[in-house]
Amino acid sequence: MKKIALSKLNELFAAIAKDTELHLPVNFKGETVFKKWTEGDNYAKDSLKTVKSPKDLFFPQNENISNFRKEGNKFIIDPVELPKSGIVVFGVRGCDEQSFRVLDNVFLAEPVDTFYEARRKNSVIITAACTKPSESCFCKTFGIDPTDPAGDVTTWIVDDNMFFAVKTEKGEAFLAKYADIFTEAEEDDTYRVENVKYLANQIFAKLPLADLTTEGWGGDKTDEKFDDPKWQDLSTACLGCGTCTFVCPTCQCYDIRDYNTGNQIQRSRCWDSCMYKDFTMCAHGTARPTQKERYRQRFMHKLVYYPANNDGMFSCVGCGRCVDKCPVQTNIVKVIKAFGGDKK
Amino acid sequence: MQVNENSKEFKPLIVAFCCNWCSYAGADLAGTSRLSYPADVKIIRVPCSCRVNPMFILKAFEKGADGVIMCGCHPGDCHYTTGNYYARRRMTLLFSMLDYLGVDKERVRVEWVSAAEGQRFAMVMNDFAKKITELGENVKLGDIRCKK
Amino acid sequence: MQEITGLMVKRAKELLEAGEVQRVIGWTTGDFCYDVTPAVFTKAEDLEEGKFVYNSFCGSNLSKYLIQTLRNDINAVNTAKAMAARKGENPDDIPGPGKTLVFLKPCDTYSFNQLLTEHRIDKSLVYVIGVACRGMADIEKIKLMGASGITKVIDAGDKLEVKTIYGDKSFDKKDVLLEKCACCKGKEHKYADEVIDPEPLPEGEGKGPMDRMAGVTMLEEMTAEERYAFWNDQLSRCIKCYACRNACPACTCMKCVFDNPRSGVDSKANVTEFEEKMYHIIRAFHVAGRCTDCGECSRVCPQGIPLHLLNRKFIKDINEFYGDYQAGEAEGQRAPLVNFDAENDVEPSIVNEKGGN
Amino acid sequence: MNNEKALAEEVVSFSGTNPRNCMKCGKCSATCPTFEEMDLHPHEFVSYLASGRIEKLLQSKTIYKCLSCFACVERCPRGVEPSRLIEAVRDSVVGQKGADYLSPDRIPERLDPDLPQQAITAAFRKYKK
Amino acid sequence: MQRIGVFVCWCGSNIAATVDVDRVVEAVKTDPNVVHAENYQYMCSEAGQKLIRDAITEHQLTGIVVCSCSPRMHEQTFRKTAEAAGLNQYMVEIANIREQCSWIHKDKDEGTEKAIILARAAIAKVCLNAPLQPGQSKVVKRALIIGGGIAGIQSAIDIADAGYKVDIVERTPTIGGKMAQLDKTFPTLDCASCIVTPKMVECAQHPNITIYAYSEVEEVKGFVGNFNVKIRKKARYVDETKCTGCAVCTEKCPSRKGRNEFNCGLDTRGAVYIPFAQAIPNVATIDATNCLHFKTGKCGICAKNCSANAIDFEQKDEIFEEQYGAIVVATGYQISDVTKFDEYQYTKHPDVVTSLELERLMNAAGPSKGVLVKPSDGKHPHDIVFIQCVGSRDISGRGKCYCSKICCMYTAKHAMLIREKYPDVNVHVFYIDVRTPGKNFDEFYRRAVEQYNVDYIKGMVGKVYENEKGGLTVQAVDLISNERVMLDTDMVVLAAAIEPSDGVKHIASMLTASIDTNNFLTEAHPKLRPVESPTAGVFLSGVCQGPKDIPETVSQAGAAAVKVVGLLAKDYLVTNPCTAHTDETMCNGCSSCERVCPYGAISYIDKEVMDKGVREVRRIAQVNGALCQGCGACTVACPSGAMDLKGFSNKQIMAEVDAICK
Repeated sequence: MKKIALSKLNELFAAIAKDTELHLPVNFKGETVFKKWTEGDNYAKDSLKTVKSPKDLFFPQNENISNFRKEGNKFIIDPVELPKSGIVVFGVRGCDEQSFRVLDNVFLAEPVDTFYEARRKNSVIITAACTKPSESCFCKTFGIDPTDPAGDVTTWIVDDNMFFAVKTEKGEAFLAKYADIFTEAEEDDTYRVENVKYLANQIFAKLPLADLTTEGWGGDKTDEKFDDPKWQDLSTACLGCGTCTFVCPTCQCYDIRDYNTGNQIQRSRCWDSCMYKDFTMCAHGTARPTQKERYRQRFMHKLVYYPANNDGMFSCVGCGRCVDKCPVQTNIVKVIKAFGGDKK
Repeated sequence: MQVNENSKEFKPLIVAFCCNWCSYAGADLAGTSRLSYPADVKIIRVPCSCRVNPMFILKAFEKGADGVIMCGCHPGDCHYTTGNYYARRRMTLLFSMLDYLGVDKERVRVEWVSAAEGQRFAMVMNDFAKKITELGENVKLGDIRCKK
Repeated sequence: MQEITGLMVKRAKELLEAGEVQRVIGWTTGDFCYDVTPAVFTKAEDLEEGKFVYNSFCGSNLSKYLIQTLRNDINAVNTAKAMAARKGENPDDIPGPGKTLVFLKPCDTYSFNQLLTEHRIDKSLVYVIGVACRGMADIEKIKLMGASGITKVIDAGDKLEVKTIYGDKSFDKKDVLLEKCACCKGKEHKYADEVIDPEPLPEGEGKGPMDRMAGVTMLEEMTAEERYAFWNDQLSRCIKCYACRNACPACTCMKCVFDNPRSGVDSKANVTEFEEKMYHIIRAFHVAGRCTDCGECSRVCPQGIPLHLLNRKFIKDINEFYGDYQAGEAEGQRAPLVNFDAENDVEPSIVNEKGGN
Repeated sequence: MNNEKALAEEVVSFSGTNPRNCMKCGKCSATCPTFEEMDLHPHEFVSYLASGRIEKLLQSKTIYKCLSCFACVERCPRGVEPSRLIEAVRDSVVGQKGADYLSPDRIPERLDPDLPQQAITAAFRKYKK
Repeated sequence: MQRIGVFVCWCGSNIAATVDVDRVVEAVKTDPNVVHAENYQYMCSEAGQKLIRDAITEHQLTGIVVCSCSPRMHEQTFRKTAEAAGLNQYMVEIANIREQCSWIHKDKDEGTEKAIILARAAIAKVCLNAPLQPGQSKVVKRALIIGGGIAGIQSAIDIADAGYKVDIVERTPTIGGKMAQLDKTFPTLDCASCIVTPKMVECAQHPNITIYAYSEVEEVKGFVGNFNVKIRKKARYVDETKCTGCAVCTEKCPSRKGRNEFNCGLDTRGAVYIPFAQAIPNVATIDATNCLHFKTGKCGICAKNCSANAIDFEQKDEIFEEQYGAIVVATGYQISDVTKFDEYQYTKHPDVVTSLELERLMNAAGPSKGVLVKPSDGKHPHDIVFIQCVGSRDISGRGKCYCSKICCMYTAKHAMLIREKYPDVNVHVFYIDVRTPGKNFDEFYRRAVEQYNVDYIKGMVGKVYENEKGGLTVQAVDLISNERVMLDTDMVVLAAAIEPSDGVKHIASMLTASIDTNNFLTEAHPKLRPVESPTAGVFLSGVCQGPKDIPETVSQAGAAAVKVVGLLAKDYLVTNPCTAHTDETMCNGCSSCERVCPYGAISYIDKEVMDKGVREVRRIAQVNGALCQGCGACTVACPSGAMDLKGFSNKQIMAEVDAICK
């Protein structure tokens, strides 16, 4: 384990930013967001959840994927260059870290999404352990240990120091590159980190959603859940606003749009939301004519369809952003509970 | 926006929406009277000023217009009796909103030009083109993808 | 609050049991007291289980729910009739949808009237109970003021007692009001079949402590450059989730122009600064003169953009240019943008003449 | 603009009414109870002020003869309100120092035992600053 | 993909001198939709048109753009050309490169550039044009006249003479209107009754005219060529078919409290009455509010005395429906309320009368049998004062802001008649201006002054009051001599302002015809369409449109009749296909469009709609193509964009914007 004084963090950031783009949570215009680090930015170490998840670092909300134009009666395609490979993402919480793996399963499976791959390959994820969760956190339900998150490197803050533990080869190589900025942690430092983990776990046990389980959910539940009348009641309040999908770290649906600039057509993809009326609209109409079907789609995808295709892995990571941001407070927790996913 | 290659001077792009019954006819009269105004002004014919949707105006700015002017019959003279009254309210509110967003308020204008006011049409267009030329290229209200 | 909730439940049960109404639109509880969700109750026993709540977090405007609920009910009846006809039965034997009971706060009744004016709901299918409201709390504000890990919120008169896993906190309710409640238009119901208000305020009292137009005036007094910077800052945060539109009781189009690829302005994500503005200008314009200033747009914005400042600008302009107008004040009003005054309307050039920048 | 015109305009704006609305029907004078006492009549006041002439009005006795009974204001079909114009001219005269029409020591000789208190107060408002 | 042909006109040197037509042709050829482009000296010439026709056939063009003079000039020409070649005439767009390009620019490069852009915009638009078919709607060959005064009578006779059926709906028991109440007419001084009653008889006897007197229009639905009107025939309690007009009942009626409207209330009449001897229809009417039978259930003297058995106390209002192709509004005027002018003592002193009352006092059939007497004591007056502009030209809120136009002339007439008949009577006229434009009008007025010694005094009267002798004193100022005038007189006559009849507001809203702030009906165009209302198929006749004298009213009535005949002469109306239309799946039914439509062309229906797999009944806007004039106000009022305008669709205009801003 390595350590660094918190006061020297900016030195580390400067060193990293010299080589690679570095993204980390900072307070920007009154909210905490993942932002590209520039001189003067300070790591928002106490913040728990950014408003938007860091998924747009690899899967941006809007991305130009191809251009084409007409010249006389000829049709010319101007390909778009792939994005630059590799960034460092610092201060990722355990839930968001898991979300990258959820997205990897989708975008890196055949056929590989080259834009996502280009961004994701060579990127280093440095996670941050949670010590002060909020009432809407329920990552433990999905088997995440927020006090010791995965990632290439994991960090803890104890008093005035930050501790770094390597989790992967990529992480090893990364730390080695900046070895001269770190000092080696001492033995009692390890105990102090363990103590922080212990205390944090005690708080996690007290959370209102600590007892939430995924019992009754999984890849084989389609037939059982699909026609359940509860969906109608659950979806009544839903406005179909799509906020949940936009703040969700794992929602990965996108739409392709063309824009006529006058000289060429820019084809781009942008996030879409299954909560929208026009989601997957086809010539014949839509397969999900009312909000009930759309609502069901989102949660069945997270808790049934995704696990069915990904060895039982759920595509919810329990970050609680949708719980916080839903304007009418209808969310995945209420869905899980409605179907009995509460130990209490 | 078009840049004249030879002179490199700024040539604004101005879209004018003219109602068919008064202002378009006024523009025709300006032509018949050989009253010149800058070629930067391009006229789009609409049946009535009340046909001009605020979206058209924003669309013009999006695609690179530097100024948009809407012309209609004088209030009280509308061919459809009341069309320009509605247009007047719509445009007042739209312009006020653009100003509120900090966009140059001089880039949009409404003028009432009758079919007999060819001279006034030319004068208005000259004046508007001069104003837009002074303001220069529209940067605050255009889509970056449409810039050349 | 407890008293009024009891009265509401009692009345709803009476009406349900008497068959006067077939369903009740109200609010239900969640996990943390503050996560109140609009819900439809069809059985009196559901109301009994304590599922029905009315507390300081019932900010959502239930008027909007009427549109879809009523339509679903009518559709169900029509489908049943069609089925009956196919089976050779008399479709007229199928009972009608019956009435829906809805609880509306004073500000919600403005939206209700506006929806009636625009024929979006059928008055004969609704039974409106106006419920007293003394301002709703904003959970975002409470969280910003340092409450994290909230487990329970207790409504204690002017105070909110917040219990968290990190200790308890107490807030003055007036400090954590929703923006729309801080600028409350008044506690009078503009439409109601009956009103439940155990302790009515004297007439005219209960308006919010803040000036509704203060924010707009402040912006108007800035220079154009400052305003431009302000809105660029704010609107650049927009993620185009359309929550503002979907929550708005004035945005009830069957198909929004921004969802319609044939409208020429549709888009799903902001690629450029212009697209951010385009959406918000057009949306504000489409609801201009119809917006009751219910504040839902700002309340639901996940990015906290002060969208009400756009709508209020139009309200302020309309009041200044065409005389005071409050959308939803009464049913059947003629909105300012579908109206005119041939003699007295200002010319658009007033925008240039107005002082300042 | 010459001084007279400027003063006339100022007085008009002070009066809050617009003499240009006049259509010269003369109803103000026709209705005036003190018409015979006046050297210049209400309709002339309107006409003079509409054309920017005020010198003669400043010299006129009319300003002290007008009772401010508002009959002309009431009856004018064009909303010109001549008595307001007279009042404005009067104000501009009594506003100047030394231009008092009536001095306090001349009051007693004119006092009538039945004269209401209010009339004396009104007279002072009208004839002296 | 469209196949567009572009035709660039030189217009001799008008265009070609400033626009390089060859370059324009080359430039537009690069547009993928353009399959053919050429230029020619005069496109509008027969040879030029042939060029276009041939190209349409040869290249199977789906649309054409003509770059030439203003569309206001030759759009119709080129539409016909396209039609002749089998192309829908609405697949034509004009790029105005003459009036709006070559004629205003001097630099050839600049002109050419602009011409290319204008051409591209037109191409972008025409690509989105859709073939349109003008609609047809049937014309019902029957006209409705609302109001049976001289305006309505004249319009009815003119239309009926042209061979069309006409119905007159008059709310009072007889037609004839105000003119029947007049004594003489200016400037000829011929007897009003002598000229109007033959017209009334002509109406009654005309095979094409049906008179519904004592009836009112209840409801108007439909549109030009096809109005559906509900008419309420009010109960007269007298069977019109039986009543012979013998007037025995009117004499026997014991109730004498009815206000005699025909004599302006100067005397009373029985509860059963015939307004005047020459009334058409000449049948009695029972006024239920004064009738003893309706009050007490007894009496019935009229019924006992009626030899024709025409009295029917059980009669009820009757509502029937009729269809019309055109409607003429001729609702006329009424005397405005002068009670607000308390300075003239109208309500206090019986010898202060309005001019219309004086008219009755001087009429041989009037209450005093034509002998001029003071209403107060029936004695002969020796001095009469006329006050002009009472309530006219008044912006104080008590009167009307406009000039009533007829008062100057009828006052001169009254003054002259009085002076002629009673030379001992002094007549004074207090005036502000004397307005006498019109044939022989000023001569007439001068005659009153010069030959008849009528005393015209400039200056409005300040007040009128009762003097100690019981007579009237008029206080005024002679503005010419600048002196007070105090005049003792026996009678005062007020020239009260006239105003549109009070029912006109209701009628206008039924017809969706607009009215101005004074309740006069608005004409479609103040200069060019003065007898048409903005609502198609509704025409205006008489004072309901603005103050008028009789000759003017009669000529306007004739003009309205001609417009009606022109409309009824058609079997079908061709409707402009460039109208608004709704996309049913997007319409919210919110009524915004309806509110801005100046023609009342939009209505709503509940309709089953299939939208994205959901079948539901919705409130949908429907545009009546016959009424819609294509202004497009609704398209912007519609927030969802469900309402669009054919020929100027959202997409077309945006395509033009795109092309121009390219």
